[in-house]
Amino acid sequence: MATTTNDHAADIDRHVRVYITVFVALMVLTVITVAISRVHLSVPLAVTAALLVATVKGSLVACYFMHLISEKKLILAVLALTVVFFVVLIALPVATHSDGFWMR
Amino acid sequence: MTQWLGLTPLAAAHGAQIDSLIGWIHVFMLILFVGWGAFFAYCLVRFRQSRNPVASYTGARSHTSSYLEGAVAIIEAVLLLGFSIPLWAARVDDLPTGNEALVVQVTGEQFAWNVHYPGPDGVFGRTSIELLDLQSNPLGVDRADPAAKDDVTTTNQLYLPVNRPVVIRLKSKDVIHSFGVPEFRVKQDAIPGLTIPIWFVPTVTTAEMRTQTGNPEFQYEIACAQLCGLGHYRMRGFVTVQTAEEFQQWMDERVAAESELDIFR
Amino acid sequence: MEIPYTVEVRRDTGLTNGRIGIWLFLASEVMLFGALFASYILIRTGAVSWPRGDTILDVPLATFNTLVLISSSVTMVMAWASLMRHRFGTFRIYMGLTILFGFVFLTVKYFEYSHHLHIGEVPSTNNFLAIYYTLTGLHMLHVAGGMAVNAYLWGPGAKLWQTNPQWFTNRVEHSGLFWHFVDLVWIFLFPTLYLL
Amino acid sequence: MSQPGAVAPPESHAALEAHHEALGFWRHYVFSVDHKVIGIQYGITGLVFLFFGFSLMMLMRWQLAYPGIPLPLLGSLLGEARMPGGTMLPEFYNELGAMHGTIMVFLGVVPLAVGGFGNFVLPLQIGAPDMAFPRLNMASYWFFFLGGVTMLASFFVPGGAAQSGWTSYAPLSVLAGSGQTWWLVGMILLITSSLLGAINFITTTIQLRVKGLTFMRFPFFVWAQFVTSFLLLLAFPPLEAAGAMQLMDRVAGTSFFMPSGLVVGGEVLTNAGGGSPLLWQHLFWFLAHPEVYVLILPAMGIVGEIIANNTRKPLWGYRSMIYSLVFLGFMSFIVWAHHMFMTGMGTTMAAFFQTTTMIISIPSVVILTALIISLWGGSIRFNTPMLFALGFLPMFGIGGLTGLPLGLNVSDIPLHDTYYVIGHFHYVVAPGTIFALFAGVYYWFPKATGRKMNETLGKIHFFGSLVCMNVVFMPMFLVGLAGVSRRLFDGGATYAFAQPVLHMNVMSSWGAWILAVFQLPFIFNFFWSIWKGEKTGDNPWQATTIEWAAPSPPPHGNFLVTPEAYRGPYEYSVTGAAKDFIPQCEA
Ligand code: HEA
Ligand code: HEA
Ligand code: CUA
Ligand SMILES: [Cu+2]
Repeated sequence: MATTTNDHAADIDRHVRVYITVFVALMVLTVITVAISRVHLSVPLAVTAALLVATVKGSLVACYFMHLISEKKLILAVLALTVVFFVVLIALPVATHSDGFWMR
Repeated sequence: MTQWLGLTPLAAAHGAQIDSLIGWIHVFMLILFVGWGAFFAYCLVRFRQSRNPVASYTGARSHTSSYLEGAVAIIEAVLLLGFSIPLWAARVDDLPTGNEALVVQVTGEQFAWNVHYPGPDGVFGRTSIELLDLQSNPLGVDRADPAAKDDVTTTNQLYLPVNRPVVIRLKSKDVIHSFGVPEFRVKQDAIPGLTIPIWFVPTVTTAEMRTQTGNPEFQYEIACAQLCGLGHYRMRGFVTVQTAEEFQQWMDERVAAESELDIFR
Repeated sequence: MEIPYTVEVRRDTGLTNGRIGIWLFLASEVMLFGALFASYILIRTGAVSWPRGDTILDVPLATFNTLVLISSSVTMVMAWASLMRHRFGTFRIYMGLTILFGFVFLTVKYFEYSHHLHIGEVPSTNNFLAIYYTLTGLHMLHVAGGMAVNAYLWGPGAKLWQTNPQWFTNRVEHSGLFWHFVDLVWIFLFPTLYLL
Repeated sequence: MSQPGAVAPPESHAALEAHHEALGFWRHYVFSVDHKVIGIQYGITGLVFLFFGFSLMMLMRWQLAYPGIPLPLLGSLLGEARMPGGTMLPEFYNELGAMHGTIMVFLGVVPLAVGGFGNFVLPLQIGAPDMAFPRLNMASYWFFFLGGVTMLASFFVPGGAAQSGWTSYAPLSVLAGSGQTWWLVGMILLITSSLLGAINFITTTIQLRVKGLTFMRFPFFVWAQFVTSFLLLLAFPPLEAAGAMQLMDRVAGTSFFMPSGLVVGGEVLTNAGGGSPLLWQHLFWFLAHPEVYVLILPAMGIVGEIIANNTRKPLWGYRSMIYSLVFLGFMSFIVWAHHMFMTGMGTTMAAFFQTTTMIISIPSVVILTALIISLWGGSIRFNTPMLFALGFLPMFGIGGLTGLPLGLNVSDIPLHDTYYVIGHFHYVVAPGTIFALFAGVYYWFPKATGRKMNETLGKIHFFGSLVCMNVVFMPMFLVGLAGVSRRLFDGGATYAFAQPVLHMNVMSSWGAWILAVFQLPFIFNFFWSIWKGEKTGDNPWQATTIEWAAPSPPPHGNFLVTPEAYRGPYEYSVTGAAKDFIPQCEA
């Protein structure tokens, strides 16, 4: 558990190396995503690519900077619940579109 | 079977199914309420402290309640799958097409219902918000459009022939309204930016309803059901259901009148 | 009166109060931004035409800002790691950098905004700008909020290090979680608004 | 490292007293961080708002019963802008309606049920010394207070308060006067308050429960609050987002909820357009359906406590009740569109939301059934809290059952937006939730003050309210079945089809006014008992749960000896035991 004082200094050093790696990865991915957008792909492809890269970046931040990878089950459970409802929220535009839709 | 619930008299073909669903579900609710209520009342009397000074740690042992809850679930499932879902599908998926149905456009605005018939050619003329004028042309019908020549518009007066399906294409100019006619068992929000169709078959003419209810002044009323501002309470329209001949006659007169007006425009 | 588990973890959950609290808060934030993203998707898919972000917005500037925010995230986590190594001086430097990066971000954002406002691109111009201002505005509020907390922890709040280093480290960690989340939101905002 | 479940060593009673004195009046009673003081602040503010919301409704009920007739006396006091010559204007009616709904839900019931009872009772029931974040708790109250003040102030802005219903449907709300902006700001404050509260409740429940108090030993009330907090945490933010967007639409002229080509009063609007009015509804109901369960779950929790206590036996089917509660909470996020059946839904979507609505009714049936079966074999004491708790059951039954025809969208066609809906939800919130809240007030009053409320006055309050509530709301079902729309300034008098049921409006109104009279004994009783009520010991109801082990009123820090839980919450009438209850924390 990362917050307790009995962490060994070596542990922290390893963490720090991970942070630096993640940092570099994030920088590279940012450049990549901008580069992709320059290539003018078709819209669905561009969206997929951009979201894919963003998801990877987001996961890196969440897993390593926010230590989700070694987080307690309880927190993960709360977040899992949130993700479920988040998905419902993201489905909400679909619901809105197919509501009152018959003849625009 | 729904007399006891005090619904308004019925005047549309699909309404009987709605009414019977409402009737049955209320019977189901009553049974539940009386059943649970009787048990509840019995417990209150039987297990009052003076009668039963020492409570039982375990209480009820039977599993009847699980079966009852299962039964409630099953009945709900039957009402849902057997009635509600198919009936709703019939409402929204089986829109009558072709010439069989009369198509009318009804546009809500604060606080009136604008009715627009395509006229004999069956084509709605172009409308445009630039042409709109509250007094003379509330729908902005473009009379220069050939299809609009024979269009008929009215305010707050919807004329319908009996026993012929009508499709009402609902729109709104400003805020959300809701088109409800209790006797037809229809209700649909009119949402600005969208055109939403509803359909039904009126089965009782206004004249017949007057004899049936013994009220010589009877009229079908369009009641706005969605809060739309300070005049929401008086956003009332009227529906007149006539025989096919009467309706045709009315339509001819109006078409003539509208095209005459046109000369002066 | 002492509230238990403010500093120490509770053994059966393995967590401190603050840690649960901050994660719950972030969960609610996910729903907040989720609703805005959902609205974005709806408005965009329903639109007759939608401008590509880079035709209106300045991508190089935003790329720079993305890099700045990512850097601030890494300095944030380094600030916490410094406390874990009991190096208070390094903490001060990293935390200072984090605040500075936040400040750079806001400054760039300020120039972006004033440019758009200047040429008459206001929220009511079209729905793209409407959602752009709403999403980035809300995000900026979060950046500002995070900076305020960080500034407190850098300045007056740091006194706690003397009396209760563990507690102080926890606070920095929690503030960091929030800061990373703000970074995470931007990671999604950047492509959705600027690149697509 | 601390031991599991270990709590800070208790200070001595005297030390605690000294601590009190040192705090001074302001820190002790106003800007307090003590969960009990905050709970009481929340509770009393909530009660006052409930009464205020009720008063708005009594004004409206005059207009509904006697449309167009000047209101004697009071009418002329409210000013020409609202009631010229004592006759209400439709604008004012709409203001009253929107604010009645908003105040009752967001400023009355939620603060009383969650802020009040949650704050006061929950930490005590889990044996905690306070909430996990006392200062956040105080902030939560003051955000709520500010939100309330904003809402009240909006009555005095030009054009009056919000008048687009508590649902604030766009475009109407976007076009409305400045009161709507105040409403939105007020809502954002209230949402912030609820979020802070929710975070605090969840953390407190997970972290500060005493040793031995596992989740399956929680009192039902704790579970109810726990699930409620998750609803608040995850359902409220989308409304906050929607509120921000509506604010943008109103203030910055954006078009999130405004479609293109609107023509208002003959004028073509020049906004960008392209927004969706339905988006607002979806976001609103995404919150507001879970919100109705926020109104009912704490109420069920209170009723559960009181029934167990006064039947002197454990709750029947405790486990199935908990599972139902959790399931109910989960499902409440995916039924929202049953409020929107008439917006033009296709078959698939309608089928989905009808199905989830029917599914969600089952756990309610399970909980209610378990509560009723709990009576079987009991030794029932009919004190005032128990009467209100028992009253809750059939009243919630009526309200819940009438939700079923609304949930099937074919039967919802004639019923949607009529008084039937008003009847449905008032049965669940008024004689339902409000009765449960009254029950809670009578039940925990001795814990908060060390004195009992008067039983005779309580019984007058109960029976009077029970009769009146039904006189007010039962006729609404008939009015609704007859097809009369809600939110009508004249109660339907414009419409010919409504004429046969108009007399019922008069009946409802008199019911409401007499109901108000029956609240007077309660208000008197409440204040009188604070100073003059019969003194009680720490555990006047001989209850098992942990809050009764604390002194009445509990000192700062709550318990003299840190309690520990040894058994389930409701060990009443254990066979072979010496007395008919074994406290949860008795070794
Ligand atoms: C506390 C609040 C609360 C609760 C618990 C509920 C519970 C339910 N509600 Fe209700 N509802 C509201 C508050 C609530 N509602 C509000 C405020 C509105 C209107 C909002 C607005 O438009 O302004 C509304 C509107 C509303 C609608 C929209 C109607 C319309 O606008 O057309 C629908 C439709 O599905 C619905 C359905 C249901 C259902 C199926 C339940 C089910 O969960 C009910 C399940 C319960 C039971 C089935 C009862 C079981 C009990 C027994 C069987 C025991 C009987 C006991 C004895 C006899 C002792 N509700
Ligand atoms: C929690 C929610 C709640 C509660 C409790 C109530 C309670 C009541 N409501 Fe309300 N109502 C709504 C929520 C609620 N309502 C909503 C959301 C709407 C829709 C608004 C809209 O259209 O947008 C509505 C609409 C509504 C209408 C329809 C208006 C219309 O459509 O035009 C009517 C009509 O009669 C009505 C009546 C009443 C009455 C008579 C009560 C009575 O039951 C009130 C009884 C109250 C009490 C008994 C509490 C008294 C308090 C005390 C005694 C405490 C005092 C103590 C101290 C100060 C110590 N309400
Ligand atoms: Cu139109 Cu109400
Ligand atoms: Cu609902």
